[in-house]
Amino acid sequence: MKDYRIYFIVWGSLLALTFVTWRVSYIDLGVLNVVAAMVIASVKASLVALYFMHLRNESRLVWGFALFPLVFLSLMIFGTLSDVLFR
Amino acid sequence: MDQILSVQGAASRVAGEVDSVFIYILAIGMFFFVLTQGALIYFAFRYRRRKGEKDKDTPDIRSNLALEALFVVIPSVLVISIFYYGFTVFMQMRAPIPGATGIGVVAKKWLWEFTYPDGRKTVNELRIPVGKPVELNMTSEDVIHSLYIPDYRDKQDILPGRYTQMWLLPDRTGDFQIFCAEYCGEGHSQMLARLIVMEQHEFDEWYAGKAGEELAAMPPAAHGEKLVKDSGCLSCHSLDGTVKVGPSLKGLYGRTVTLSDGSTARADDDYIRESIVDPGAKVVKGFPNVMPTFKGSLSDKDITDVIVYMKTLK
Amino acid sequence: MPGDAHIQDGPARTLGYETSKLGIWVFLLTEALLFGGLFMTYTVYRIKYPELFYDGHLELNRVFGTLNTVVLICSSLSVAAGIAAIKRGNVKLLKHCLGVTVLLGGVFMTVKYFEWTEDFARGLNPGTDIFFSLYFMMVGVHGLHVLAGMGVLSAILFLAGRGKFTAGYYTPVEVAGVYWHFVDLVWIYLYPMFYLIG
Amino acid sequence: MQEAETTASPAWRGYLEEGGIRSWASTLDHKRIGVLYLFTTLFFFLAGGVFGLLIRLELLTPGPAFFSDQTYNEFFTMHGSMMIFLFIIPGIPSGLGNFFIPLLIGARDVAFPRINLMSYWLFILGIVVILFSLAHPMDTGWTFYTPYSAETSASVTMLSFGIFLVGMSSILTGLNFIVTIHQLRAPGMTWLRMPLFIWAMYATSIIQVVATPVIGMTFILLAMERIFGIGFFDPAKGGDPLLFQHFFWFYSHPVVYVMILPAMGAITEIIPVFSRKPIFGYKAIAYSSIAIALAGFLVWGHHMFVAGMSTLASIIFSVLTFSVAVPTGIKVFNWIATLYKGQITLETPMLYSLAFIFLFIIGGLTGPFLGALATDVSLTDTYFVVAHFHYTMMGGTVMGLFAGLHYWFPKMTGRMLDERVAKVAWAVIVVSFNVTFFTMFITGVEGMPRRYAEYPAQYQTGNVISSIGSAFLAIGVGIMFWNFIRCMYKGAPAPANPWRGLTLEWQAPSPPPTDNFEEIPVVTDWPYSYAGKGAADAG
Repeated sequence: MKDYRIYFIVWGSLLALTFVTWRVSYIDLGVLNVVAAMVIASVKASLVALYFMHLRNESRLVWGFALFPLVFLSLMIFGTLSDVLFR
Repeated sequence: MDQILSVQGAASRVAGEVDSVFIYILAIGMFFFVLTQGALIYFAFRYRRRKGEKDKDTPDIRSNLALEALFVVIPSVLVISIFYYGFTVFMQMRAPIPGATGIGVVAKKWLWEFTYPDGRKTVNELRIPVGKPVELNMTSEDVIHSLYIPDYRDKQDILPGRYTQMWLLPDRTGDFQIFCAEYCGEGHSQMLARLIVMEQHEFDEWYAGKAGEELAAMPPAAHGEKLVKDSGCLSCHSLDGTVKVGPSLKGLYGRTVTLSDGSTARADDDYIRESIVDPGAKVVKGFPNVMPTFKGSLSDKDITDVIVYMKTLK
Repeated sequence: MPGDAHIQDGPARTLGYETSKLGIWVFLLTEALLFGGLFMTYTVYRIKYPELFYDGHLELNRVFGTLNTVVLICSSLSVAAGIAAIKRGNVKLLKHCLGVTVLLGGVFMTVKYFEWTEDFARGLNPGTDIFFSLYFMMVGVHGLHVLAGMGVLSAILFLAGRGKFTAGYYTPVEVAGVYWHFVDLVWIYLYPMFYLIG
Repeated sequence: MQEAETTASPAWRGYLEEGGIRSWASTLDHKRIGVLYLFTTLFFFLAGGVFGLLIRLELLTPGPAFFSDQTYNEFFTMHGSMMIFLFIIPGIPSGLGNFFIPLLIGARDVAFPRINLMSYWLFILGIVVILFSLAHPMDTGWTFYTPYSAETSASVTMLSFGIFLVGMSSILTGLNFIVTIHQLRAPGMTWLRMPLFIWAMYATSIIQVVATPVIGMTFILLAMERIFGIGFFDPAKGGDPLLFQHFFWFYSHPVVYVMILPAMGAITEIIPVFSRKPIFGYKAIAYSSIAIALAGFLVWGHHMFVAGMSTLASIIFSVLTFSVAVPTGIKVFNWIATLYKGQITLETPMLYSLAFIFLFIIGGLTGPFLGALATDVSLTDTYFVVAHFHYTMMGGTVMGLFAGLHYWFPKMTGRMLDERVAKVAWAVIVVSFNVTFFTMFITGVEGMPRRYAEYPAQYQTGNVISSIGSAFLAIGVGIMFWNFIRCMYKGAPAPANPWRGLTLEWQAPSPPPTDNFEEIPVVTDWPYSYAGKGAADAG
């Protein structure tokens, strides 16, 4: 029953975090709004990946393929920003 | 050396520098070309299996750390030097020249329009004085174009909705080719212009408008002909009846044409004037609505002269 | 790297569990980059036009967005529970869980339908401005993935009904589940990007 | 041939034996799928080649000669798009890769045979959609730069969907190969015992799965711009046309390594076999494949130095561009070092491999001109670029493909090629290739821009020479294909291992049976032990 319990805890945390991010968006924090929203989203995404998608128990190879796109995504974004922001 | 690299040779200050970078890379390239191709051909010949030769015990060479390190280090050093050289010259090319005269460039399908500080416009012809820096401030009315002057070794894309710049410092007089180097559709290869670099006094004379007065004194039909040739009309409209992007001008005047909405119109003075000022108003059936307006670049008198000229194209 | 050399055993056509898992993760890599292009566009234009994004996000209906977030999170839970069930051989629970997930996917799409209807009625469409272009593109592409996920899970549900899965063999369930969670994961980012911070 | 064994069991019959369209269309056999890909892509090589010839025909004269400017623009667009999307990208990876990856790693098939078949049919579906788009032929060039592509009357939307489908097929193939290489290697085949073709294909597949989705999204956005008027690339709506170029080159630069890496892999297999000597610098070649694949993602901006990109970005991308030069150089040096003190026989596969190295060196050495900022500004969008990429793509990739086709023809068909005819074709192709494309370096340096239907008369000499060369090139390719077709039916029966190679595919009969190997081979060594005793064993 351990895995069911973990899933429910993760589910509860996800709902709680959704509530938090929703409330925070009504408070004007300037740039911090964006940071807060993206940090909370990343925590939620990590929970989904680690527990629901079982990344926690996967081999290093699968970890590699799971993190690989992030490298390329940041490459793509920073490469393009090096143009767009400095024209 | 100039003759090897270009038809006319470098004609602006930085162009010579670009050629030096070219020669530097060429020299490194030639060295490796001779080295690698020489080794390739020599080995293939020297170590070939001769007729009737038995299987040999070839040496079991799997790697050689020193040699492989050399393969990494030498090219790395050389490419870094190439980058650095190319980078320094590029910074010179892209550095604004203080005190440069600003000339506006509008690129559109498929002609170039140059606007001088006093507001005068030329089409497909850019006249500048020798030895004086010029800043081209360029934008496009439709798609991406690119202003390319082979003899200046310089090129810059021209985008809609944005200005890009190019700095020219001509070091000798002459008549140079300007190409559009970014594919822009049907008339791409006819989107040409001339860069005419003149002595300062000649330029001053031209700029003071004496040349313009001479033109005004020309007979209307001759003036009209010159306008048609200089304004880029011929990229799309032929004079001999061949259909290009737009209808041929031959025999157009006075004819009745079918428009894209099915109605007809007689190509009289008013029609032609409207087609020059507001080309999209009445488009002849079967042709794309791509002609740019010449409002502002051709005066009323200019248009009248063009019409006079068109009457002669029977 | 040499440590991961799995040695094949018997004919290659029997799909191993590990092989399929690796396959779906490589597939998710490409999915991530498919969305990645849109995320890049979002970043570029958000930096370029902050006001446009601020004004735009006020036009969107936060209630629908939040509701859909909750719906997807619940659907993820039910898939995860379904996989836990089939690991124990409980096919019945698996079928219930999958049924709930597909249903929640349907709820998500229905909410989306009402939301878009409302948007269109108010004259907001993909051509309105860059913000709405991005909104409709990203949410639309995500929606297509939800539909695809519903299709896959329905197929799994059908196969489960025919008794294809046991405690010893549930590879397709696991793979489909990972895919569904990914769809959820993308929405977790889209929700604040459009509804909250704009 | 292995007549006695073919009757033993269905799985042990030659893979070509079962006939009928249906058995081919629904086949899960990686070899058959590979053959289907080869036929399809080679067809588009010939079709794209015809458009290339039409381009050269028109360029015989400075003015309009045979076709209108618009027709010319459609021709070069068809030439580029067909060659790139339908021939050169899927050619070696999906064709030779499908056939030989499982054979070279000692597997019975790829990891997901059904997905493999599906990706072939997606490819065909994509082609059908693309062919429908010919109703309004494309005139955008293969680069589809906005805003031109967003407003032209050609059926860009339809074509976008076609290319999206072809891209999906490419992704699924790459995915299949990655998993296959990870999971299905024969016992004992560690990473450092893998043939270098496999290393190259692994690097290729990584690029395919990472880069292709980006171009898929790019084309979707382009289509949406045309359908719904979304404004990401439209300056009138606040969009940025350069963003399209970033998108496009984020895919299209790495993808040139999808084209060249498998060709490099193929000749890396061939050179040691015909030199009877171990490959020099195995690890360096293996790791440089991976390095090229990864570095290939860092350099896309070098296509945009004059596009209006920021100076900072230009500098970053220029310096990163040179990071690709080093691993590429390593490979060339190692191939040449492999020849040293070998016992070289010049059969056709080896001749094409040597031609590959020769032409690729020229293509490679002209790269720095375009990577260095100052010279790129001058040379980009001229015929210099056209010459450069034809030297790498045709001189490189296509020569590598030809080398691979000649090398593996006996394995694929069970028949030997006519060596004499093949050598004649080789000589004609190599000479006429240089006549055609080397001239373009000179016209390019003289300043002739690309994609010009009409050009100033001063460039005519160069263009006429190129056109004449292209005619002979066509003749050479024609002879080669004629040789392929004739020998497919009439060639001498091939032994299992005609070239005395040590990689695993030569342990299977020619042509291989459906399940490839009677027993999965156990690998105890790397496949390049050609020195000394190893050479005798291979006989």
